Amino acid sequence: MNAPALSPAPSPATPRAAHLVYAFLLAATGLTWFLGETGAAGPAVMAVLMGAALLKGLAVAGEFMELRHAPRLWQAVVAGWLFFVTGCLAAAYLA
Amino acid sequence: MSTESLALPATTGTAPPERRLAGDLAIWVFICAELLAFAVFFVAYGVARARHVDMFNTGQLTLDRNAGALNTVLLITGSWFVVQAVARLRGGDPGGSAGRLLLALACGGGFLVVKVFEYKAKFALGISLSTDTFYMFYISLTFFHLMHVLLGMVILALLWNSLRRGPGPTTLSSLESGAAYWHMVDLVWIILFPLVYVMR
Amino acid sequence: MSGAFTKSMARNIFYGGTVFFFLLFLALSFDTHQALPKRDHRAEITPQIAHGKKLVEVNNCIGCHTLMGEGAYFAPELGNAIARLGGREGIKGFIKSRPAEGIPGRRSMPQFNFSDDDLEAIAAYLEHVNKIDDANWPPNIQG
Amino acid sequence: MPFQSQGVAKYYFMAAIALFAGQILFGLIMGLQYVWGDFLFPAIPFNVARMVHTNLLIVWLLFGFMGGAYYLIPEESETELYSTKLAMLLFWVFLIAGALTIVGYLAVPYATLAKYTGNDLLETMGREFLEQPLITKVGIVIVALGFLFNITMTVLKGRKTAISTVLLLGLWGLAVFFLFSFYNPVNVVEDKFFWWWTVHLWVEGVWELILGALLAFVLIKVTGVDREVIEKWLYVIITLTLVTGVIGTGHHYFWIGTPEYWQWWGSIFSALEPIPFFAMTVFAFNMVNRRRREHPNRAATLWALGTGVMAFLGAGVWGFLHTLAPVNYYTHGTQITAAHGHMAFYGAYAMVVLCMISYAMPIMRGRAANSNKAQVLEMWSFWLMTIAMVFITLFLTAAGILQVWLQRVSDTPLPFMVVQDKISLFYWMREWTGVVFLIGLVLYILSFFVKGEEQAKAA
Repeated sequence: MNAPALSPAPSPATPRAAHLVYAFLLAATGLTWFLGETGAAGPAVMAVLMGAALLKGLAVAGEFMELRHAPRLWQAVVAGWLFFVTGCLAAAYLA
Repeated sequence: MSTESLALPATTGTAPPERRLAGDLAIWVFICAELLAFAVFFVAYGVARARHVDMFNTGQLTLDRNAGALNTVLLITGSWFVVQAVARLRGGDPGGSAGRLLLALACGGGFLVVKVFEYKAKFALGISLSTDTFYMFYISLTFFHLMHVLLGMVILALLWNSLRRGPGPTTLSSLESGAAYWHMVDLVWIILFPLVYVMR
Repeated sequence: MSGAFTKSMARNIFYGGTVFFFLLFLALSFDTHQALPKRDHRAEITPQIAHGKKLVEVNNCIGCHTLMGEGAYFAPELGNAIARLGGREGIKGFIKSRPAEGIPGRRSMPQFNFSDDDLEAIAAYLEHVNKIDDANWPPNIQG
Repeated sequence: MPFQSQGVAKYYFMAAIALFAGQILFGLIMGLQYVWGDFLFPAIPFNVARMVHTNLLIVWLLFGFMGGAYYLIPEESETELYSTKLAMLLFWVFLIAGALTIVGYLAVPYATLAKYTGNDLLETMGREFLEQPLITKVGIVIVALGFLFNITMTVLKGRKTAISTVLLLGLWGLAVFFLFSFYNPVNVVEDKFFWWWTVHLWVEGVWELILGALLAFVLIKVTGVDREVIEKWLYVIITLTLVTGVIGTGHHYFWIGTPEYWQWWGSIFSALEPIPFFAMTVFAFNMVNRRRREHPNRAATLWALGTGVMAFLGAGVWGFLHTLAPVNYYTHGTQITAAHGHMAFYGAYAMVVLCMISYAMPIMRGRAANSNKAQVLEMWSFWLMTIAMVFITLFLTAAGILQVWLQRVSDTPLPFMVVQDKISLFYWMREWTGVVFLIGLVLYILSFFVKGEEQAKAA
């Protein structure tokens, strides 16, 4: 599953996972936009928005930035950034 | 999708494939610095918002959410094309790779156009950095991000140019580095859009 | 080549990053330039105020005092001195009354022997500075 | 010393040390005036002593930077200096002009000096650190241009390395941003806005490029670590420096009439400013730990490590302490600023020049390193000066905290002069620590005259 990046043989195809991630990102963006249009507010909506942002970020970092195949330290740095930022924003919202 | 192409004679078949960071380590150091700057900016926004909830909620309602959502779509689509560009170069297709970069550049250009219209509408209302704390953050954050989009586009254009002139031994590493930077710009917007445009 | 780190990449990032942040700084400076007239009351600057500024400079007042917090920390803040000393007359009286030989054992301002016009100009300048919108600094009248 | 023309650096270094001694002397005078108000009044009022103290600092650091460049550039470029004669001519011009300026400060009232040096033609005097008469400022520009011409021509005809490129960028930046000292609009807010383009973009911008280049050069020499590795680090550090430091200028735009968004921009970016200094400390220790040779000059290695640590403490930590706008609202223009200024200048700039001198001076005097006895004395001076500076900073910080409390935070704020009396104990302790610093400096100078047995081992 994670060999192609190392493979010396040609592998012209974009990983299927990247297309799935793209579809997921579009869907999550649609959800965010929809919540904005309905004017929904409150802690639950905030949790959904930040949760969606977190998942989108993890998907971009893991698949697009290829951190899924990177040394775990780097994976942890970017994932940690996402958790830190969304966590702080949620905390500031609830404060 | 399988490991049989790794036709190494001494392979016992049990060694896990080496984990690898795509792109130059130097760009990742820089990406970390940028992420840190944005993190501080975001947290500052959160703190300021907590102190002026009403001002932020009122200001937020005046923003153009459609433009924001459209820009999100443009950025993630651009990222998707960049992923394809990297895959194509790895597959030995520099021409196809360059083509995907052009598509990504077009997405970036679209982002700029949308942003210009959005800013024009706001500036026409006399809104500036000094209007109030919410607009200060709105303009600062989006403008700071916008400049990153611009820088990302300059990087993609340079990469496109080097692909067009024929890839060398370091082209793939450069493309991976540029791609990582471009995705970082995307990553930041993914937080920025719900935070500034939607979350009330 | 896991974890490769090339010097040329580091160099490119240096040049790119520097230009990037300098442009950003210029953009902010430009905006500041647009916003300043509302805060610094430049339209009210008279030749007298300009003369006062020059006197404050050529007598090196910020060699002991701070002006809006910048300068030396040996003597009180000048930005709000007009308010603290009770208006123009207070400022003028204070400057005029400094003993030439100082005060034994204590810090003292030198005697500059200003003319009345000069004293008036200095007071006008300090009054102008006090009106600048500097985000409510200092925190209180003591500077 | 591989190239004959590197020898001009010796003159610059000697002048730098002499002016450094003068700076400390006037520092002690000012320190005494803080507690004994009429000391030397009205012969040398406080403002004059302060001008001499700060201007000597700037001038001796410039001498140090120029000497460092004259030593470093031929060796990096692997060619003789473009013109040794020009370097020596500019040395005397700069030294004499500098000395005359100081004499001018001390001999005549400042307003008289201004009148007779052309301040009426172009008003540039009387602003902090830029007190120099117009003719001195023009002289500085001429010397700087001649120096840059000499150095640039040398680099152009020889090998181009990352270190020499970064050093050149820093030196050119220094000259370019100095030009803002000639711009003094009548509107005081604009005046202050652009004044920082010289002052801040020097010390938290281009000077750090010079600092990085000098430090990298010495580290290559004393550790023997691969140039590739050191130059990569250098690029990363200076990138972080400018990325944080340029917008970090905003931390000076909180309370001088500039728009309030600077409170956010300035706080955010200057909060990140300790990072490059932290990277520099890690860098210095990392390189020394990975060293491939034992250089006989252990004193130079000590200065290099000290620069990293003290720059991080002084510029990084003490800067961060009061850089956030809500904190700075109370600490702006108090002894906290003075505390930060002292340790930052010593840790970042004084120490890197002393490091360069410590490395290059023995070589220019025909040996790889000084005798053990001389080095031991030099290390004593290192510890005395450095520890004294730490305590000066701590005492000033204590004075500053009390000052902020009594004068600005408390419910019944006291007048400035009353507060000054109440915190005089800390000023006394600062003054005594200053004497210790002076002793350290005297030992440092003495270490140049200590002879010893094992001088051998040419470079």
